[in-house]
Amino acid sequence: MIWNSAADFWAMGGYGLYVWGSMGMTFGLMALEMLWVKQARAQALKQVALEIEAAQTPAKEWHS
Amino acid sequence: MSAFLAIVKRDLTLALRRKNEVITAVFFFVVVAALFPLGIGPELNTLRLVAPGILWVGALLASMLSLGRMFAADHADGTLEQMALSPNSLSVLVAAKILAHWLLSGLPLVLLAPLLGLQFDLSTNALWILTLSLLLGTPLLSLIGAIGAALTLGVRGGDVLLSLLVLPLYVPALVFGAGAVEAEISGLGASAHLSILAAMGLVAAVFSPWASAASLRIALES
Amino acid sequence: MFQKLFFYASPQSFYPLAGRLWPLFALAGTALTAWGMWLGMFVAPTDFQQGEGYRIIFVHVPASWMSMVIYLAMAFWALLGLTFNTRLSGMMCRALAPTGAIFAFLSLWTGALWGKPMWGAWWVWDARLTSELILFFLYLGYIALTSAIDDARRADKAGGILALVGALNVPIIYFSVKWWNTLHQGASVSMTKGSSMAQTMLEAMLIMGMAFWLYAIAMALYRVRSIILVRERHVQWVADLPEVQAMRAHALEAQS
Amino acid sequence: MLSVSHLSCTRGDKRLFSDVSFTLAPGQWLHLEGDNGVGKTSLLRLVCGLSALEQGQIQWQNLSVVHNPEEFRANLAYLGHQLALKEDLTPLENLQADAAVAGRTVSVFEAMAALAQLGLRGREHLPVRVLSQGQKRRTALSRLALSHAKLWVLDEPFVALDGAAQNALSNVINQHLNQQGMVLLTSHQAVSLQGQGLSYRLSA
Repeated sequence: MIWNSAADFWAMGGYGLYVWGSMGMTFGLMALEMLWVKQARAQALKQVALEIEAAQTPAKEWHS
Repeated sequence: MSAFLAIVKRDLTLALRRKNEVITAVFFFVVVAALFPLGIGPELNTLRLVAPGILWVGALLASMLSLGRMFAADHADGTLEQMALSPNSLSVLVAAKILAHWLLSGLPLVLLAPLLGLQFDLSTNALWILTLSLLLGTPLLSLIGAIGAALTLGVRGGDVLLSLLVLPLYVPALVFGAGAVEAEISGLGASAHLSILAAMGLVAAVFSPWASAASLRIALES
Repeated sequence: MFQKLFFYASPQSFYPLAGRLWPLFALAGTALTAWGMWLGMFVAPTDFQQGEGYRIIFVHVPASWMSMVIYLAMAFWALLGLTFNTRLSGMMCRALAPTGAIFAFLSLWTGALWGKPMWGAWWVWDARLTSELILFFLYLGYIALTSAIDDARRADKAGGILALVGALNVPIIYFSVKWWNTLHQGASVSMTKGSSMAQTMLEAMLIMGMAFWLYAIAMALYRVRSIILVRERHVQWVADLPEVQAMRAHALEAQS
Repeated sequence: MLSVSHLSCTRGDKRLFSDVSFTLAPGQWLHLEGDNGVGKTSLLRLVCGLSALEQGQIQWQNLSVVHNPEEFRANLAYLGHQLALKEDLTPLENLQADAAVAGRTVSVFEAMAALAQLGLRGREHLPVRVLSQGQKRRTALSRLALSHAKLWVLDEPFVALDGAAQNALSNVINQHLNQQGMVLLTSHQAVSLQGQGLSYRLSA
């Protein structure tokens, strides 16, 4: 452990903005990508399910 | 071979009967080259410094302007189907299309470049190297561009897409083309740049017709 | 051996395999990230030249590596797809591209953040950064081309050719940009000076590289499952999948 | 001889046709019938090799077309919806360029004769742009008369032709059949040609 205090750690010897800006963007974007692929899968499942459903049931007459 | 020549001849004849397309690209080059001094200022020392880059980027954009049409007309009127069904290799026929494209959009730029270089007060030697670098480099642009044109054939928003695909691939041509002139101006000699440009042209001449032909077959499938 | 390989090359058998594999890669990736970050941020000593600012390399260098590795992987799948005409290859190619683009972007972003304190400018036309920028453009071109073509098979093939052409060009582009850079006497500060690096620094960087690699594989496997699902939706095995059945039941419930 | 077995075709998600098989021997013609959108044009493009084969086999003279494409293409003439004519060239220039692309040379005399056979005498040196729709089609059809291909694949050749032109085209095709040629064609109307005619009804 090379840091004396938490404040030291966050300051990164004056390079805090640059180091944390890099780490933040990297892990933030990776987290975002994970959310994104999860959402894409949910959407794919939904689309596929609806299409299969539509193919197997005859279109219902619509009532006003 | 006769098929190769027939396609070159046909494309040249067509272009001569519709001259405006060739003239537009050339005119574009002239206008772009004339706009830069207006934006940068008339200081000749500065202009000499930026001239190789500007003229090369101008040539790059001008040759790209006509890429979209390289296969589009043949695709629309069915000629491309007939080419794909020819017993001759499609790669050879595509090579003819690329040669025709260069003759119509690359060669005029090469011939015009020394004139435009004068506007930037380039020395005689630099003008020679500029012309030579364009002579070696513009075929490379047509060759690389052909792959992009074939890939985006019949695709929605193809023209914008084409520039996105092709411009990054033009980087080496730009670096060594403009670099040759700069090296000449700074007294380093341009032969290394020009050799590399020629070598890249040879590699592209082998690979590009093949890749373009494969892309065209994909485009024809739908 | 080959038979087994061809068996898993069919989307139908790859789908469940990818489903079993991605959590393993994700788990291992997370563990390695934690370890690598611990080493990098808490154990590795301060650099005598660059102070604490150098710690950016623990994400910058692995991200740059991955952006190149993924492009190579795409070219590999593209070659496979164009020679053997396997459907899975195109899908893998397309599943890899977004992750590659993200890593290329991260490499640029972290490179700029490193450059500001070291070079005094957010952007320097250094050979590596410039090549990375062009690689990023190549990714964007691939994604734009494949998403502009409606027919999935055609998009796969066209994308495959583009990926191959791009992969052939990447070394030429790097070489030309490097040449250009030396001619213009560009920045001479290097981000990683191998010899002067402490053992722990190198270790942390390699571990982070592995971690990102595993992450990329997990993402690609996860994404390819969605792609397979949509592509094969007219085939019976997709309709029989429990997750699809559950979704159908769910949709019916919502309707009534 | 052309033999086609177990062809199928999907466009996007839609299965157009499956398990299509037929053979065509010298002197025979085959009329491909079917409703609109059933995939007649797709089948013709598949047979020519413009679309990639997903299933089935196409053999020319008992050799697979996929493995010997040059041999097949040298014996193939295809006329699609698009006429493959350059509007700024004359019919004569078009024919000569087309022949060169197909790997043959055609003399001016031969080309003039072919154009005359389809009633285009006096139009040889006009740009195609100024010809009527029917004349353009006849120009494209005269390419067939010049072709030495054994197999003609024609997509709706009789469309947009008046009675005289239809007769002229029938004559050209009959001549081809008499010389042991083969013709695969689609047509909305009834077709009467010489030689042995087959018909194949395409359905989903």
